[in-house]
Amino acid sequence: MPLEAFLIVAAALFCIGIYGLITSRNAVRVLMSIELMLNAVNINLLAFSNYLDSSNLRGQVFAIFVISIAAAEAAVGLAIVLSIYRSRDTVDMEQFNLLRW
Amino acid sequence: MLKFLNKVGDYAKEAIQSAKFIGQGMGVTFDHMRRRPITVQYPYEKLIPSERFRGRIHFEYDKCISCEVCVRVCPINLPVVDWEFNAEIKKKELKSYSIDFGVCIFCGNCVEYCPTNALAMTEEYDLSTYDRHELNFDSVALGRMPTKVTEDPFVTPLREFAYLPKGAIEPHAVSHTERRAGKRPEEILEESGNIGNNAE
Amino acid sequence: MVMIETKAERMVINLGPHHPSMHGVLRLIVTLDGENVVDCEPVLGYLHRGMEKIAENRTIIQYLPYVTRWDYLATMFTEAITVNAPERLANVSVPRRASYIRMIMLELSRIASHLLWLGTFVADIGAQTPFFYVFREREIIYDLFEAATGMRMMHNYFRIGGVAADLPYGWVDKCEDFCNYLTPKIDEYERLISNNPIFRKRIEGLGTIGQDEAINWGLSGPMLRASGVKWDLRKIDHYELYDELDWEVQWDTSGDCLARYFVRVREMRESAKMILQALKALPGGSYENLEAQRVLAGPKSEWNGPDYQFISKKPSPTFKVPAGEHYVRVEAPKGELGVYLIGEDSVFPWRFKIRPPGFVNLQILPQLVRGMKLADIMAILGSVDIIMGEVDR
Amino acid sequence: MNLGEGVQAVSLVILSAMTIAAAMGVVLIPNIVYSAFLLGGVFISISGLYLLLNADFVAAAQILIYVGAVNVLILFAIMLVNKQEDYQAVKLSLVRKITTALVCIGLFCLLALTVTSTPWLLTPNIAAVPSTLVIIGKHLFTDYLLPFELASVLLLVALVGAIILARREFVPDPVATEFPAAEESLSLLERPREQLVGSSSSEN
Amino acid sequence: MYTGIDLQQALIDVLMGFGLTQGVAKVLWMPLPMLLVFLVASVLALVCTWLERKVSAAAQQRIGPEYMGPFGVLVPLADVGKLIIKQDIIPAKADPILFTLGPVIVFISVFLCYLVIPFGQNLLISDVGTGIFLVIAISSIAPIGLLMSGYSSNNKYALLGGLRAAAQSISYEIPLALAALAIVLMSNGLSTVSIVNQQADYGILSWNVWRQPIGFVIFLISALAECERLPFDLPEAEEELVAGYQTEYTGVKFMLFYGSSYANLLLAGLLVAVLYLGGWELPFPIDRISDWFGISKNTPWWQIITASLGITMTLLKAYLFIFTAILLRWTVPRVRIDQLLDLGWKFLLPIGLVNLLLTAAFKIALPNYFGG
Repeated sequence: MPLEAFLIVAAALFCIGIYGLITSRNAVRVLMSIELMLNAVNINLLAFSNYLDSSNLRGQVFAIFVISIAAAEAAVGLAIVLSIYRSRDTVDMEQFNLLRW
Repeated sequence: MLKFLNKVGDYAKEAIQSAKFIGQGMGVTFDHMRRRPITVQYPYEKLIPSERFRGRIHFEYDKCISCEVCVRVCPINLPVVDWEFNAEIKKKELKSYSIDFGVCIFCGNCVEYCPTNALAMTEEYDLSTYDRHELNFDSVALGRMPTKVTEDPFVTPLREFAYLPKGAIEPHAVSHTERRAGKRPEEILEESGNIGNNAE
Repeated sequence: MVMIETKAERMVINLGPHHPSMHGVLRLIVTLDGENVVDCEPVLGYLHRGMEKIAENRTIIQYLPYVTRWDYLATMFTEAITVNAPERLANVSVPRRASYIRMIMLELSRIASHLLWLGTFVADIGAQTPFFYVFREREIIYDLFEAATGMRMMHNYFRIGGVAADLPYGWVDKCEDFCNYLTPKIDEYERLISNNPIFRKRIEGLGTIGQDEAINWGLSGPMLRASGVKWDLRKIDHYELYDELDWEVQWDTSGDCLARYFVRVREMRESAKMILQALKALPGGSYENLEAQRVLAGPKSEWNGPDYQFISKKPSPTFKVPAGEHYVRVEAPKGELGVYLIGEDSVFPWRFKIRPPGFVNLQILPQLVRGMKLADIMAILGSVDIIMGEVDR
Repeated sequence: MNLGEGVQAVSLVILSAMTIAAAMGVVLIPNIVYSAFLLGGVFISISGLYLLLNADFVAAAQILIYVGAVNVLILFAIMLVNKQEDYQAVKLSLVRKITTALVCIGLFCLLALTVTSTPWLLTPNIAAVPSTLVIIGKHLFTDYLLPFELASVLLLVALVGAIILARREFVPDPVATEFPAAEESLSLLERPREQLVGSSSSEN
Repeated sequence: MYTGIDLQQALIDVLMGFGLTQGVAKVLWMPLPMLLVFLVASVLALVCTWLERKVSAAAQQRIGPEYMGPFGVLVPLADVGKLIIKQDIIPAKADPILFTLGPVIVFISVFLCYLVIPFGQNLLISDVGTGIFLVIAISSIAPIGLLMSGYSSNNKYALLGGLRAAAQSISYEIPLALAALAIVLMSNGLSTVSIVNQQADYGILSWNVWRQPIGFVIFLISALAECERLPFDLPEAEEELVAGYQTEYTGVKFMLFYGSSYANLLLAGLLVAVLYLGGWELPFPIDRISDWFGISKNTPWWQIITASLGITMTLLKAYLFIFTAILLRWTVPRVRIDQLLDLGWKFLLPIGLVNLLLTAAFKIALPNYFGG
């Protein structure tokens, strides 16, 4: 059951990503968790593309889009983190409460 | 648009100029690759120390009158002169003389001021030992003569720039027996004798 | 991909005392913001040997071998100033021939110093090859020094009232050879370095010092001349016989590292020119000629006169520094090298204050490097041309 | 099971284990630098998984973009912001973590259950495509042209946005810079000293 | 196109002759070329270090290594021996795991790139479809290793060096990829073999360097920057950062850095040869010669001759690049970090894009000459 194997790996990765996303105090680690989740999605896409759509490979195309968006996300996300860091002098997520209420 | 194109043109010109000058520089380094290396490969080739070279000090026991001028002109009063006044002949008798070459800076003051020329500079410069105390030369050690570079069969002697013939720059290209720049006294006498005669 | 420029944590970085480009044992404590220099603090004293105090416990004769350890790359100048100071105080006259020999030696020493500066400066920017080329030429100068003085660096050649020995046989010819050989070599360096776009980009407009600023900071030498001040002690103080030679003060107006580079390179050419003139004008000509003239003209000839001696009177080991005080300076390759000498009619000077050019020129460094990049510190420091031996003394 | 399949199965197990372990490291290791380096490990092992899925181009792209760019960027950011800071204690953080872990494990179980119970419409035989490149290229320039162009615009916007966000607001004029004398990071480690402020500001 | 000699099949046949099954023979075969290429690459990189010493010595009017073997050719071996027996120091406050892992990652990533470098028609480990893209991708792992060693050394010089290395290699990967992309555009494939084959028809005239002069220059500059060679050797700038990220390294770990930097240079040389100088092709088409003499292309001795000529040509071209790089290293000063980034982003990147655009335009306009 290779397809299932890939999917389970992806699911595990996704869950780890969610865990990191929620529990991390460090903003950079939050970004890394998001990357993990995106990668989990990518594994799914490629697995489906390989096992269900092997002649068309539409999943791979999607994976490329996901990768490009992830790159953009990382760049912008890090820029945001850094500019917050610059103004608040911390990367603690608990302190990022400018928009509360 | 035109301005932009101009800018692009300037940029291109600058790039070409840069390439040209870097190429010019590489030409210089490349040109050096065909020149003869100037390396003097030390243990196999040695430069002949100049006549005035201030190497290890040579000391002649018999000439010394224990006047201690060498001690007084030495920057650190280094020479150790051990003498005893002999009442019979009313002269100082030298008992021992030593210089520690681990401390000596070879300034040559002692040689310059020695009234009896008991001290002289040799051409020995490789004074390396495993124990620095071995560098403390007593009068016996000071009296030894160094081996000459030119007489060492394992060494190719090379002359320093000032001793090369007129016009020669590189010692490798010149045999060490060739005449150096400057005329011999008799030649000058001959030449300037003529000049002098003409003047008269 | 984006390069994110951020306000990074300031980083205090310690350059030296053992750092490849610190020219000896200078230590710079640099505060960096990323690659930008926020602050720079030189720390001196790692090569302090108490040179001034040593001078107070030595006769001038005894002290002379020490002085080449101040600025060990422009050795003749330190000797010149050490003998000039008591000479002026005691009013000792110097024979013309000795003065010419001194000038030749000084200018050779200046070339040697500038050559080494060129090598290290370009090496500080990252080009290693010119370093080897300048050593080739410098070795020749040192060969000449060795033939005349007996040592390559620690000459102990100048004496109160002249020099220790006359020029040896054939020396004048070979020195001429060298000067004729040097100029094409300098052309070669310039081909290699001057127009190199990377070199230009790196140092053009870098470390600019304005005219007023340079004067206010007490800079001297090429640092000052590159900032548009035409100030050369050889012209101003009229010491030795520089007035008899035909030469120009080399200067520039832009005040940046490139200007300093050009000033020094031009000074090398000018020095070569001066040496050639001095060799021609040397009273009595080369040593072999002088001797021949003396033999020919007999014992009472003018060739035995005072102007054709290499030393007026050999200084006695108990030469006393007369009472009095004054300040004597020479134009060393790095700038104004001065000695403030106080004598009290004793064999030891009472005070022997050294004014090293490198020490004074170094002061401006923190101001120049602030706001620059890390790599610029080395370029600017290289262009200042310091020798820690004279900075720390 | 022939040789090729055996190798594949073994690689799958190894790569999955690496991926999961490294990912756990990313979220659990307190030292952020370690997590960032482990993230690189995750990316590389995932690209290995991609190779097993016959996606060589995506695998290379994964390495190029994730490892070569995203991860380096993250590392860069971490090293620039490398400040040891002690977070303030937050109430019930342990409870939070345990709850989150439980929820995540539950989610994983759910997903795993779904994955295993779903009857997948597997293609009978996986056609070995001569070159995935060609197919992807064709897709990108025919039916996915619009998303492709949009992605390029997105990247451009992200580029501009990131630069604007991260750029300094103003470049401090070196002449007028006032260096706060009291600032800790500027003072020497050895001894307190006068800042050179007075001289520099009065000079200019 | 002829296929040339097929070493793999030949060896498998031999092994099967010993009574092994085909599967086992293939398994036995698999590590062989990798090992071979690894060894060859190491030796060639060592030759680079020797060449560096000799060329720099000659350019500086020195002699260089002389007494170790003829012309000092054994100096690299002596180097390796020395570095291996040197004490491996890990600074007390360094991070031992990352400190060890850093050079290993750099080394692996460089040597992995040799996977797709062809020394001849069939003389490469694998002709994967992604070819040149794979090289660019894998070589982008190296900065991680540099950052790792820079960070873990717990030394400020090393940290700055690591950051510089990462910034530099990120910046110059893009122009490098753009220049390679223009080539790919002409050869209609990412595979290194197809890129060379596309330059095969008219000998020296069909080499890409004539069709892509701008791309060639961009590639040269970015390759130098990727290799951290002198005008761009900021990460290990001696005068500024002592030795950058390698400051704290000794012994074997330093050897890994040193070796991989030269292997990287060699890789760049090989890439230049493959992408722009016609790879293993001779300056004149060798097939014509075989036609003139009426030799069948499948004659074994002729195949051996062409294969060895091909290897020689590839190496000659690579070493030509390396020689130029060495000479350049000993000629020019180092650029500053902002100038480096300016050159990458404000000069090479736009020029590379324009070059790509021009190539595409030419490809449409003159399909015969630009691989239609």
